[in-house]
Amino acid sequence: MLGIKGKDLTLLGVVAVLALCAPFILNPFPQDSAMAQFNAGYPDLMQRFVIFGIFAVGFNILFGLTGYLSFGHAAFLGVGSYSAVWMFKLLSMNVIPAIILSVIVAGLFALLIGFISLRRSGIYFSILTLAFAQMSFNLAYSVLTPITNGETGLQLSLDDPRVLGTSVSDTGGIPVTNLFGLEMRETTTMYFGDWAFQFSNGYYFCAVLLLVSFYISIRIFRSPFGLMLRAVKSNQTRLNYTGLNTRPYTLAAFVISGMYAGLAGGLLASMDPLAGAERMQWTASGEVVLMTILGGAGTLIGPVLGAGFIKYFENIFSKINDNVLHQWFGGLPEGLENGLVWVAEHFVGSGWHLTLGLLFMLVVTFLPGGLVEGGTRIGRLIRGKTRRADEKSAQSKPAE
Amino acid sequence: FTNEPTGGTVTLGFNVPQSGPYADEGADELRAYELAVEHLNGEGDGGMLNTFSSKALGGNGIMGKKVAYVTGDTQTKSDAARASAKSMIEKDGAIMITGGSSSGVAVAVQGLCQEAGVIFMAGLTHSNDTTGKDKKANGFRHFFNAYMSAAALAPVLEKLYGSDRAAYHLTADYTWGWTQQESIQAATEALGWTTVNNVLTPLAATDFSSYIAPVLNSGADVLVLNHYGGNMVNSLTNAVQFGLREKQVNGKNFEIVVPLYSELMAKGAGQNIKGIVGSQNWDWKLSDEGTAAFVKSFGTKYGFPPSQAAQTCYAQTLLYADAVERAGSFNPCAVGEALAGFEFDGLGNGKTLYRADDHQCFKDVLVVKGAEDPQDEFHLVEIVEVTPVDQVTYDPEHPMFAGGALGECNPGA
Amino acid sequence: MEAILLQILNGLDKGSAYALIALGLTLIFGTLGVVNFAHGALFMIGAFCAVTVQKVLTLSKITLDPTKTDFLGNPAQIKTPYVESWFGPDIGAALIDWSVPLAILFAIPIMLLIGVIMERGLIKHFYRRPHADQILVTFGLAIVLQELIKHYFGANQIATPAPDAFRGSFDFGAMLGMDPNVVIYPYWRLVYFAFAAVIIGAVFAFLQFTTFGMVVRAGMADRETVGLLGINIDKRFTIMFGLAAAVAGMAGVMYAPINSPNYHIGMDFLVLSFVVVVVGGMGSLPGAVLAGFLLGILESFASMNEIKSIIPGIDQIIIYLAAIIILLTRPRGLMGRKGVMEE
Amino acid sequence: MGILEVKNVNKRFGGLQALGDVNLSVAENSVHAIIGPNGAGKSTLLNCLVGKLIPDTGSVMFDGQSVLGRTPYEINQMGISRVFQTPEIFGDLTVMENMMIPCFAKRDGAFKLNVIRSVEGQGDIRDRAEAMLVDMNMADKRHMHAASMSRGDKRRLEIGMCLAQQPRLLLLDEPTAGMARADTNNTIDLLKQIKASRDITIVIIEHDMHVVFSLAQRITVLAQGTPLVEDVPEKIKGHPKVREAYLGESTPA
Amino acid sequence: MNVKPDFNKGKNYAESAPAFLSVWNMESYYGESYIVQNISFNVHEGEILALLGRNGAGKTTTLRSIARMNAPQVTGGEIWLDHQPLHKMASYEASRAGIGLVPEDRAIIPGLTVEENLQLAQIAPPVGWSLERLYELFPRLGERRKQEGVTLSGGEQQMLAIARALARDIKVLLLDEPYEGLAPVIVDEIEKTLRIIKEQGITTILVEQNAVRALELADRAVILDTGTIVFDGAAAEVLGNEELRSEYLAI
Ligand SMILES: Nc1ncnc2c1ncn2[C@@H]1O[C@H](COP(=O)(O)OP(=O)(O)OP(=O)(O)O)[C@@H](O)[C@H]1O
Ligand SMILES: Nc1ncnc2c1ncn2[C@@H]1O[C@H](COP(=O)(O)OP(=O)(O)OP(=O)(O)O)[C@@H](O)[C@H]1O
Ligand SMILES: CC(C)C[C@H](N)C(=O)O
Ligand SMILES: [Mg+2]
Ligand SMILES: [Mg+2]
Repeated sequence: MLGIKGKDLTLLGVVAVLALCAPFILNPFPQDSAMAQFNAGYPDLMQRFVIFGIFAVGFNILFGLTGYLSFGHAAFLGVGSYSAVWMFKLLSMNVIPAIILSVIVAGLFALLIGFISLRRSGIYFSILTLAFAQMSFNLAYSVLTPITNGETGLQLSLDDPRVLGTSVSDTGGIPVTNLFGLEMRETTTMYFGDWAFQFSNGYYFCAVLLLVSFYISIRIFRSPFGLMLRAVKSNQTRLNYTGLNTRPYTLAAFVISGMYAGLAGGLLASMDPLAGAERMQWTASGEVVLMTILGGAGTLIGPVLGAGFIKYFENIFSKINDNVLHQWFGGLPEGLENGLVWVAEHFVGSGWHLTLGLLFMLVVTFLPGGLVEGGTRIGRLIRGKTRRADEKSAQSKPAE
Repeated sequence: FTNEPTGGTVTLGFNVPQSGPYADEGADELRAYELAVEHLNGEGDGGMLNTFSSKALGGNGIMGKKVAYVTGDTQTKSDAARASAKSMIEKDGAIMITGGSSSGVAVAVQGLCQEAGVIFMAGLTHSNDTTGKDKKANGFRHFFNAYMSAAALAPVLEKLYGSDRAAYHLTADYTWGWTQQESIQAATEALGWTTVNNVLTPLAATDFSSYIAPVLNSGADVLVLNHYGGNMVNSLTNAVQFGLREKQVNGKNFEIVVPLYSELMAKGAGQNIKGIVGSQNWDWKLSDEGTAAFVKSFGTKYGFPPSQAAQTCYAQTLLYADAVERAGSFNPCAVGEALAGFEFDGLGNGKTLYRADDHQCFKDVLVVKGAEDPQDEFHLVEIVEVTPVDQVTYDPEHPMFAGGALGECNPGA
Repeated sequence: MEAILLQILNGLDKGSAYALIALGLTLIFGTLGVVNFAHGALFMIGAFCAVTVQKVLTLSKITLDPTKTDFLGNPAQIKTPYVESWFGPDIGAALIDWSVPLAILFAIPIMLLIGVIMERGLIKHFYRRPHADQILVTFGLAIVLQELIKHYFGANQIATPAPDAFRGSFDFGAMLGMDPNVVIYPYWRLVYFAFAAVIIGAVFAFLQFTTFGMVVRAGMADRETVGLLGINIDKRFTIMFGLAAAVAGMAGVMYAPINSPNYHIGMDFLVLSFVVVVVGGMGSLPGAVLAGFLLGILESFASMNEIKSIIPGIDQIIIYLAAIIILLTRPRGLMGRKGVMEE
Repeated sequence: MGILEVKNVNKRFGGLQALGDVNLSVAENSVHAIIGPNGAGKSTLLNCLVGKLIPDTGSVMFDGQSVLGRTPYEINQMGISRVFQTPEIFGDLTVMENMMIPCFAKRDGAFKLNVIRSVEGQGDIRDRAEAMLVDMNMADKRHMHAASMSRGDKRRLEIGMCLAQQPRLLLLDEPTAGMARADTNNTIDLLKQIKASRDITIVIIEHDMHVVFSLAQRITVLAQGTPLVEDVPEKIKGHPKVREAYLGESTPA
Repeated sequence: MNVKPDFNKGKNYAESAPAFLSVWNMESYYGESYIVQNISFNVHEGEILALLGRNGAGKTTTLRSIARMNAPQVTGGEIWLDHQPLHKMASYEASRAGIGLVPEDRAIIPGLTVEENLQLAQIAPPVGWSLERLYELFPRLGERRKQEGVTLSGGEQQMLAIARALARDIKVLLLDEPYEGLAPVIVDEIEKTLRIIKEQGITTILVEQNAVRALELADRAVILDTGTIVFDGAAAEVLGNEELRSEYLAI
């Protein structure tokens, strides 16, 4: 089906189900329970999960397949966002043209930077991309303020010209991003007893694009092109002496992943029409690297998991304060309660970075293949130890 | 309207920098917010509720609903701040967002609140743009701004350093730096000073020596550091290292001015800050009864006096609650109406007005100076003068604030 | 002319900071093959060694003075540093004044220890892992260290002044017969420059002229074979890591008076020092030093008003622009060796 | 005119004259062996033919066209394939995938943006790779990770990969070094068989005289960067200079 | 039949002469692949043992296991060298105990000159031949002592690798395909060297594809096939055994 089969099809199916049911899955706790803090099923975060999922999936096409570690991919995300916001300001609040422009501009930008950076490999390539991205960031942050609105970020305003559409909505506000009239920010809430589930247009729009992106990424992984990219990672010398020009392959991979980043940037702006320069900073480029490695570089699903993991901590853990902690441990004796709160507050709220840092270390130390490997191990544990015995006998068969 | 509170509680969103260079300020803001919530819910000693000129608040929550709050990390990035604010609105049902520590972030979050239909009480932001070209109907600012700093400083500068001075500006390259520099340049030139140069410095810079080194030879005899936070601590430290303060230029002592000051910055700069003049929104050493009440409850709870960041955030929370009570509704438009043009006293800044035209707060501004011989670590700054509000008031159409529109209030869905 | 001299001086000084950090980074990078994103954090910890020593020296005995009141109206507390009451006010004050240089003595063992613990506890498991994994784990560690420091010392900068004797500046111009106040240079920066030169020289000599250095160089190229020759390379790598940590730490201690440290100072330097290392050429110590000075001076020049008026914003991108140009014209940076970290 | 014409090629490494005035002409459809002591410059010469090194002076013509100034992949696309002295294979890929890549290169040229179709679907490529694996006697290893094979197997794989491209000129740098005798014999047979079934020119560097004398039609002896003699195998075997400098006394015939 | 060798009583399971190096029930894995499958053999002091077998038979794996390299992982069995338990050691300890390996890729260390490569071997105790003596044995190395090791030609690198092993005081020399890629004259030379080394009383395990040459040199032979031992006996016996020759060595 769809030109993919077996495990890949299953994987796509799983991702589709997860994405479509995310509002339920991410909100497992009743609204007023103490655990409600851990609910992640609200539109903004769900959107971020899938958007950064797209970003990471695209990054993985470059890094996972070719091994080229770009430290400047956030630049394409940023460029995508700026393009989209400009499209909203000048043309229309419809997200389609904005996203198309984001992808195109990011692709062109990637073509330029990739063309130059790919003349080098290894760490030299990484630093070249980093340098380009930091330059872009610094330019956006101050020098190019007329285009980017500097530190504040590019926003919509009441006097945007907007050729196809109005500058000001009927209610006197700034019009809302939409898909042919379907407002992105519109959200329907469903109640089941104590549970509340939010269904947002914007989220589903992003989720569909994630599925498309994911599908394309599967196709790329399984295509001859994908094979060539893995060959690039494995041995460029051999590839060259086999008559293949590695440069266009890597450049194509670079541009494709740049376009994924542009799409992610465009979507970010479509969900919330603001483009901040920080999203081009090296820390943002580093974040997508971390997402990919954390999830499992070179695997299909890993980057999406990694993206979800990091965004969850950033958004959920940072919001747990000692007020909430006292609520949780409220039932316990005073001394114990204070003790637990004291310990816990180091890891949540403003300590969320600490938790994240520790988790990075734990995951990479104990699961070298990232979260995906964790999954595989659990799977293996469930299926029992029979495998190993099989392999043993297979290995000991005469080789010839 | 958005997030209309239906149960027995009402949720406020405190969006402060918990990481990044302003994290200490964020922490102090958060302390103040917690204190404010306590007082609103009738716990503790009531703090400035007792001195506030409006008596609408009774210590029983807001309109009888208990006040709850959520906190978030802005990371001092527009993006992260907006994400955090969005989650407060979407997930936690926050009805008002407040906090922040950078003008860029404040403007970005203010835009979000306008679109989402909640009230934004700006917290720490000092750029002219927040209530100038980027003003929004749903946003209110208690903090003073760059223009006011300049207007308050100018007379003091004239008194201290005379009217024949040549100034060299180093300016952080973003919205706050630009408006701060523009304001102070205009104000000092009005005194008769000349401006030798204005050099924009990258916000990310940590070592300013290459910007400081040419200053002495430029003919300037005053260095104005339009820097805040780490930028200011580092540039001032560098300037002192280069011996600028011991030099004589044009037959006068070389002087350094830091238009926007804070106690936390003074701590970072250490001895270098001694005798350097700047402006503040508020200081715990003021002697009015509002200040005394606030310092007492804050100091008792946390063991040290509050910063101006804390006072600003505390006051804004009370003001919001009070406006809801007076409006009799949580509807942002009703609250906005109650706040616009509201005049009050007793929150530590003397008589204060929330101007309806731009939602900027007008009150007295402090000119301060680094203490020469601080008695302890809380007395690093001493008050030079309390500049009366009239002197810092400007026309809403003043060119530094022109452009942009307040727009209509948005109650949201 | 004076302006150029001034900026060269400035660049030298910035360059020594870059070079010192890049040196440690490239030591670990070049010898152990580990991309250490926690190196900035080591620099930061060094700076906080200075802060700690200062704090310890100013630990004070508290007495109440009923004649004065504190901010809550209670009797004011009078603090006298213990060192002053033990050694007398003069020696005590001098100790406090000299806290930064004293901190070096404290920082060396601490940093060696931290380096050794870090290598034994974590890094050694990553020698054979991909660079990407190394980045992730050391970045995680950097965050953890940073957060711990933030937790104990707060997020704000903490003033750590140089001894009084080194405050103020030195009029180079006047010495060379120019007008006074034209080419001035702070004493402490001169100290920093000299300090950097000594450390750099010592590290070079150590690696080039000792057997230990040869073993480490060999081990970096092929640890398996070195093991075959009966050498316990792990032990030497541990020492090497400790040394690199100590270099970073000392660089941090001495830097504290130049910029009051905060928990973020390491991250601020991290990216730039990576650029420096790579521009210098992976694994090349002289390259790192050369690139450090080169980029430092370039950065200084770019912030000259004369240049900024020609190309606005150049000071914000010069380092990256220079890095791009250098890497495009010299494939392995200024002095990189073939094959190191190119895969 | 031979298909490969090397004229006056010189190459220095610092103070070392690795190649000095090398002239070599290889006739089309012949097997030409280059032998010589270690360090004589044999591999260096091959490097100059495939674009890995650029000679300081001289010319290298393949089929009437100069290869100098072309990149390795362009030279390969002209029809020259090379097996390296230390195996260069795609260690991270399976044996099958290793074999498919040269088949793609043969079919699609130096670059084709083939992102839509799946590798699975490329029946023709699969069949060719499979056939080549069978020829190389490696079919049962097709799912193995190439890096985890023994050295001899890696080398066989590499030869197979080069043959899969059906090159016009095949350059072999010690193809049977480290190979088990049985596989050496298989390789000799395979090369003979390919030689017989289609037009191919082979240049082979080898220290195993059994291989050299089984295959070569002409032999060039290189010593210290310059050709010492060039002749048919029989003459070389008995050549006193060659015996002294290279073969030694105990050479098996 | 596999009995743990008993050094104290001077007896062991297969031969009457006392074993100097004894491999007992050794099992080695690369990751999850079971490569060396429970093999046992003995080497006597001063003899040359030829370890033969097809590509992939596990010869290199066996040598690496004995030298205690990080990969493969030895999961079972014991290795004793002159009463020392090698199986409990790390590779550098094994080297100090007297193991010298000349690996199949020679592993000359980049960035170091010929002389430094040799000096490196003499840092850790026990030190073997002096540099002068090594240069006497391999004059070509002496000529090139200042050249970077990796730019040597293949044959020279092989000499360097052997010399480096001898620079340490070794009891057992493990040679992994020392003739590979070498000109016939050089092979002769190295063979001569091996004889000299044997005269010094150094025990050698020689892995080689050129089985005839190896067997002519060796006292005894062990033939491996897919990780198990299929022959263990006198070298001359292999040369005379048509079946063994054709089945496992194709000669
Ligand atoms: N990149 C290089 N830099 C310096 N010297 C080199 C380089 N490549 C080869 N050489 C030297 O050039 C000479 C010829 O080397 P080459 O590899 O061509 O020899 P060869 O004939 O292939 O020998 P072998 O049979 O041992 O493989 C050798 O002395 C070698 O040390
Ligand atoms: N690094 C590795 N990872 C996984 N498997 C390996 C690895 N190295 C070798 N093997 C496998 O172990 C088996 C034995 O390999 P080994 O190198 O010991 O063979 P060998 O007898 O030395 O062969 P050759 O004569 O070709 O060198 C082979 O099947 C090979 O595929
Ligand atoms: C934190 C604020 C008081 C000042 C800050 N620099 C701004 O942008 O407004
Ligand atoms: Mg060769
Ligand atoms: Mg082998």
